[in-house]
Amino acid sequence: MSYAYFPGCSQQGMAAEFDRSARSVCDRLGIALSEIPDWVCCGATPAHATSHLLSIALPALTLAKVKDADAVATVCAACYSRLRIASHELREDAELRARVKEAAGVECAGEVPVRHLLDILCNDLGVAAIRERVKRPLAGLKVACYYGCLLMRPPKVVAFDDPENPRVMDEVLAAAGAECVEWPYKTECCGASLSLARPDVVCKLANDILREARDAGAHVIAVACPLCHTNLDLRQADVARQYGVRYEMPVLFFTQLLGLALGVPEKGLGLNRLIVSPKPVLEKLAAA
Amino acid sequence: MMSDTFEPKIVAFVCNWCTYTGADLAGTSRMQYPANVRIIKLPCTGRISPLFIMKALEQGADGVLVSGCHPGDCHYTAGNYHARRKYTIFREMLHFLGVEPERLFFSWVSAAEGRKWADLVAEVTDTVRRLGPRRSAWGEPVEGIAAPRLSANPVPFEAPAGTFAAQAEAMREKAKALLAGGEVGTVIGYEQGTLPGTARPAFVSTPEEVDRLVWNEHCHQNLAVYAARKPAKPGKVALVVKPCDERSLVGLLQENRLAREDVVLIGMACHGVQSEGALAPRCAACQTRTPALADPVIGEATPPTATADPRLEQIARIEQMAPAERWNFWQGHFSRCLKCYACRAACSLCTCERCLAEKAQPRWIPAPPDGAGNLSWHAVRAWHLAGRCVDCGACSAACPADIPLYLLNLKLAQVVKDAFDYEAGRDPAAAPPLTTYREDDAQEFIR
Amino acid sequence: MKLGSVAREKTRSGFLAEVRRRSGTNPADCYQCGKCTAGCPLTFAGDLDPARVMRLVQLGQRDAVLQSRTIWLCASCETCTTRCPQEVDLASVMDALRIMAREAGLTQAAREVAIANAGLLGSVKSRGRVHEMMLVLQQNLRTLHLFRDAEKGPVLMLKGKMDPLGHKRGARDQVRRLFENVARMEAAERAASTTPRCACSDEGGEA
Amino acid sequence: MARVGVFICHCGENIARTVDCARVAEYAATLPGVAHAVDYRYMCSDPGQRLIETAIREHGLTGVVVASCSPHMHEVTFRRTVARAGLNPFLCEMANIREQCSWVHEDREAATAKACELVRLMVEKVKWNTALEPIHVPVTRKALVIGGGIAGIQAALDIANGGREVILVEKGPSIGGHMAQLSETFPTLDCSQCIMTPRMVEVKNHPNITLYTYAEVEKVDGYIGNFAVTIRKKARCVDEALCTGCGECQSKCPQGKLKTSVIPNEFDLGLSRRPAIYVPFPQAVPNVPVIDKEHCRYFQDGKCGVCQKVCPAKAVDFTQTDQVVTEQVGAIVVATGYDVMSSGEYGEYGGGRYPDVIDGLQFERLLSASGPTGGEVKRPSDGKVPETVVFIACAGSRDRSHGVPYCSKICCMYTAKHAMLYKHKVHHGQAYVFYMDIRAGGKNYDEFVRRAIEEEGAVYLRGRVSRLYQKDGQLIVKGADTLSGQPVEIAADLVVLATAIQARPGSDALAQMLKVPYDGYGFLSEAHPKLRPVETNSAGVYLAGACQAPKDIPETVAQASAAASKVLGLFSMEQMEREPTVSVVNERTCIGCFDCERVCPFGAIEHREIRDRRGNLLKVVSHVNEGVCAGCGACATTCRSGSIELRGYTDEQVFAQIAAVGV
Repeated sequence: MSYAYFPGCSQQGMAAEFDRSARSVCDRLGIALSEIPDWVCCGATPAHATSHLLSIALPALTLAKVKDADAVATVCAACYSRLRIASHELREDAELRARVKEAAGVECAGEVPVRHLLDILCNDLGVAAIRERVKRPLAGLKVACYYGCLLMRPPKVVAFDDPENPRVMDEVLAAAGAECVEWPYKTECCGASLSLARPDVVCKLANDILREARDAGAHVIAVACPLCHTNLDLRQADVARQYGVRYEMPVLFFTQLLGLALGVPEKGLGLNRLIVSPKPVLEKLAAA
Repeated sequence: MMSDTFEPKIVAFVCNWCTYTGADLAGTSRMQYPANVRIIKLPCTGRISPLFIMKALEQGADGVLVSGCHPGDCHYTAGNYHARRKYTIFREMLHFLGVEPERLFFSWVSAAEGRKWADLVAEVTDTVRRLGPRRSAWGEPVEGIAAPRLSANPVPFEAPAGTFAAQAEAMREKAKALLAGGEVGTVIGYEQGTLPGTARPAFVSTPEEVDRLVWNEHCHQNLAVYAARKPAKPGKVALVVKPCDERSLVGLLQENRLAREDVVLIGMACHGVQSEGALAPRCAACQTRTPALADPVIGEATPPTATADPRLEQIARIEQMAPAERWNFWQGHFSRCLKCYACRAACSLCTCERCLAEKAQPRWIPAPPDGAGNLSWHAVRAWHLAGRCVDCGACSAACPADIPLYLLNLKLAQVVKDAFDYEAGRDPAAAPPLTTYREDDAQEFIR
Repeated sequence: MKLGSVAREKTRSGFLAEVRRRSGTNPADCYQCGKCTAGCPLTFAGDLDPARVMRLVQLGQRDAVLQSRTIWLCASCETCTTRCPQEVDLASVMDALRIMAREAGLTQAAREVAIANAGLLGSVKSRGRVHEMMLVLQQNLRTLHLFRDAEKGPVLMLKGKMDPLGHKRGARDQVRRLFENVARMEAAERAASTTPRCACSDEGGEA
Repeated sequence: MARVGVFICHCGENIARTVDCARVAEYAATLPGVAHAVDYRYMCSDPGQRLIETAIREHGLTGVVVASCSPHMHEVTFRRTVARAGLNPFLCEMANIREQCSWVHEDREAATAKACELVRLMVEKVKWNTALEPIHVPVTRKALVIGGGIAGIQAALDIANGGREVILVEKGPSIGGHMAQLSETFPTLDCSQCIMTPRMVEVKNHPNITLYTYAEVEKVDGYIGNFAVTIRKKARCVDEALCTGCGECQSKCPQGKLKTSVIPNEFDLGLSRRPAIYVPFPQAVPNVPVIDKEHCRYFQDGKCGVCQKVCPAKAVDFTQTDQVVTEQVGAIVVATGYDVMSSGEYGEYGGGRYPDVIDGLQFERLLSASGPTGGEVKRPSDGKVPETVVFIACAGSRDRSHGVPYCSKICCMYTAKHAMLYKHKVHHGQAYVFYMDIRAGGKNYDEFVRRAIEEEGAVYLRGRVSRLYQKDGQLIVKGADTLSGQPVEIAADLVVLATAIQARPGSDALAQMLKVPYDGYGFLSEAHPKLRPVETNSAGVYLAGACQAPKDIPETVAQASAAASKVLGLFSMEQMEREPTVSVVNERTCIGCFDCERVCPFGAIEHREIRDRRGNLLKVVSHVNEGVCAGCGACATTCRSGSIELRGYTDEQVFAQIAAVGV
């Protein structure tokens, strides 16, 4: 399988460690990613809240650049959702295809499937293959896998797992030796698209998620979306201010955790870039 | 009715349970409507054969109305669903033949819809009155309108070098083996025709005779026509088939004309066949080049090309004609018909022992080979192949009068595909489209 | 909103039809079970709960809906769409309402969201990709929250998360043309749909 | 040569006002083949009818056309009239010159001209009419009832009490159905088993009822009055004749030890365990155990055999095999009932992962005195008495996205009952009910729901629940109350889902066997939704209870009695008479493509083999079973070779009418 890789804007800035760790992990696992040349932003929520045509035409511009790949691979849940929805609508709707052609100046029939890295890990590679390559199992580490909203919703178009109780990330990290806790907020929304405009609102949602993860006994939260990550990691200070609770809960990209288990050097994972440092937890684990 | 205005005669076929009762209700409610409609009552729309519509037109009706129970309300559960499918196709066929579609009306009128019935009759009468009398009798051309002609653009045919000879050799070997094996008594294939550049069906029953068999671009006949006939020699029949001929077999299997194990199929991977020096038009856009049912498949097929089917262009041109032109186009062709029934004899799916054309009591099709008789015959022939014709072209090839029968067949195949998403001769397990229905079949034409 | 009055029928059905056309889902399918309200993570923050938004759409209360804060606070998490027993795509309805509100100039209820959306798209338009740091600065300037999240700046810089020069650009010319084309096409489509034709005519039967 | 008589009725002024009846009669007399034409003031009056009778005799008429009102009004009358004069009734036709002529036209000229034509159409038709004789079908006066729930029991008892024999077939080891599982019934709160058990015993003891439990209908051949039914009696491995029902075997079965048994008790819907040899519940009829071979040690590894050793009556017989019996019956009542959708269907309600999320039927068992908790409400996970219970209505119903789009009809009522009974058992407990609408149409039904709210303190919240999850031994329920426009969160100890009522799995296969249409959900279809609610389009097959649609007990019982009365009506004659207007196949020209069979909605087309004198098969052709054909004519239209005719509406008759329009 060959994958055309779409990193997404955040993975060049705030969440560069997501991109870095994803590449390292894929490298270790023998998944060949080739970055789509000159890709453009997926438009995220602002695009579809502003113009339906724009929200399809932007991803179409990128998708049209994909040549000779079996699938488009994404890491960010939001990019995944936008690209996948665009490709789905382009496939279904000939009239939309024509309008997109007029707007974007490119033809795109949405033929190359858009996939999320978790889907690829679980369904193309398989957890058994991951388990074989684990060098430093994450034994004793309790992880709350947080999928967020866009990875599985709307299920008719994007889901590659049970939308109410997804298991893919749990299975991948279990293969890495971690203990994934059962907790109820796997797919609750963190409000990330409002992060810029309404930090107050977002803080409440982040607090709920952090609380539930802590109550379920998790040492860390694993995420698959840079927006979720910013919200849960960076906003812990605001949560402490607004709700008086200090969680000190490290929030890691699932690729970082998987990378640790596969023996990727820390530099290749960007652990130092996290606001709430995972060091204490990881050290305690290593000592145990 | 003694006034000077044209008073049309309109025949209404209605079901007993809904529309007839609805018309009674219009009466008990004393709703007034024009006196031009003559109701013929039948138990159910399922009993209202589309051929009744044709019969009414043949007998001079100016307009025809068919009405029954709303979907879901049929007294017999599903009669109206089956009828709806039949009307969908038949209406398109009459339209294609040049009958003005404005003269045909289809509706659902329930027993409670007296008002709808009264309004419907008023509207139908008014519409037909405005159209005026039919411009010609059934099977007669409209005066003063030319009969347009169509030209075809032949697609050149290039036979791939060497492939035919190798295939022919393998086919003969297989035929010999089958005959030697004893189970097969007759192999039906092709042999060199009387004229150069032709081939004709050959029946061989000994391994020695097999050397007569040929395989080349002239083997256009559909040998499936012999599949359902009782062989003269004991033992099974083995047929040399192209992938398109196989579709006939699928039809025959669906209609219980034979069982798959009754016949051995020697499948020939196809490169297209020739007709009048060019690629046969039906081969131009053919996508099925490799037999699917056959026991052995001999050779490798030439991959399908992206050529458009030239006949679709012809159909489009007919559809662009005005109704009277279309009518005259067909009358022009049908006027040459000799009623020789070669089209029927060549058709692999015309398997009735007694054709409706020969039914004397009552007479469905006027016997003489004149305008009315010819038109009715060709309409019935096409109608009976709707949803069944596999586009083998045998009828047109057999016609001594060069009537382009394939156009009518192909048009109806298109209608069936568009309306019911069904292609004849593809799936032996599929229910033929006129023997089944979906509750949500389209019904825009029914008011 | 005038309580106790359903919008005049033509206005009501016209609005309903427009929302239906733009969202690709039929608001009339909503039977007010409230499952969206129950599951919406942002019900607490909005002025109308999602089921109420749907109800007002059904009643043709155009102004009340387009001026509500809720449509801007929707995070597009699709929980409602996923669980709706009537298969109403509420998230698309919210998108359609935001677009309609923006066109009507009714974004006062949640100015900061509209600004954030415009900011991100502006960044995409000029660079082909988002520049996060610029986005934060712009947002604070435009909403006059000059020092919001200011304390995070140094931390982020330290962690290498905010790099003023870091972001690459992608296919700028193509993207700029795309934005222009979309604007032109949508203006033309709007003009075509507001000519004398009754707004409800594309749906038929409602008027 | 035809000799047709035409009789024009004035209907007082009703026809004569706009139609010149005398002129119509004059015109009719000129038509070829008309031997006599006359008009009269009231043709349906005694003197009018006598006029027809006399004319038939005097003129030797071979056909009669009465031009008057609609045939729906008086066709029967005039057919009887001609029959009295010795003419076959099917040689009489009516021209409708009142409802479809005089009443809808004002112009006397136009109306008279049309009346003339309508008469002409019918004269031409009647010339082609032939004498038809009613079809007589013998009736086997014995009924089969499929399903031993309350519907089947009621139907069987009613038929048996009407003096006819009944075979009652039940799939499970005991009759009783879902009603035997219920605690108390709405709206009267009478104990379900108390009213059910006497009926079950009556079935067992009734001389006219043959009861086959642990048996299934395998095949149905034939048609109304003459069905041949094949029934498989599965091997119980316990001899019904010898067993005394002492219960020794169950109590000694090593698989049934209270602590160790792993076999879920179906009757308690998995809330308790049972032995491998068992009677499903104490009041079971018959009170004879059955061996569950999948879990029996003897059948699994050949060891054990304890039950056989302890049985004092020597009734346990491991060698017993299935028995197949064939029964002849004249009518069939289908009463196969319903199932509830599993509470695990909803991912957002835990997808079956939470033991304390149960369905309504399971809650019935928790409430029942004979249930796994002895009637104390204790939750499955830890046996704790729940202090907060959330009931969720419409869990799967009215949900086209995740469940079924229809309303399950009974949930509103049983949920109110559940809330009430819970309160009766746990006085300090609180019940919350999430609902969308309350559908409580029925005698004393709404009062019942109001009582639950007003007197029993159940809190009704109008809204659906979005999701629920487990936390700290409780279930966090996130719902909404749309009346106040806000989300609601409740920490509950137990959640009861009123899951959708569904057709029994396999009901579609049974329907196909019986040739009864069914809907997209597997519910069997009645012949007419209003006027023929217990009949089906398959003559002789009747419906009772929830196999047709979700129903409560009173409705089910009413329909069962209605089905029984239909059966008894059919059985009141030794022979059944059917209209002779059915299809007939010309076997000479039929080629056996069986397209007719595909379009026949009644399964009336049979295959008939045509053989020569030596017995060689020549061909297989269609044959119409006159007992089954309803006379719609779809087959005749579909037959390409014109080999099928519908009597009374033959091609000749239609052609004659079409030709008569064109004149």
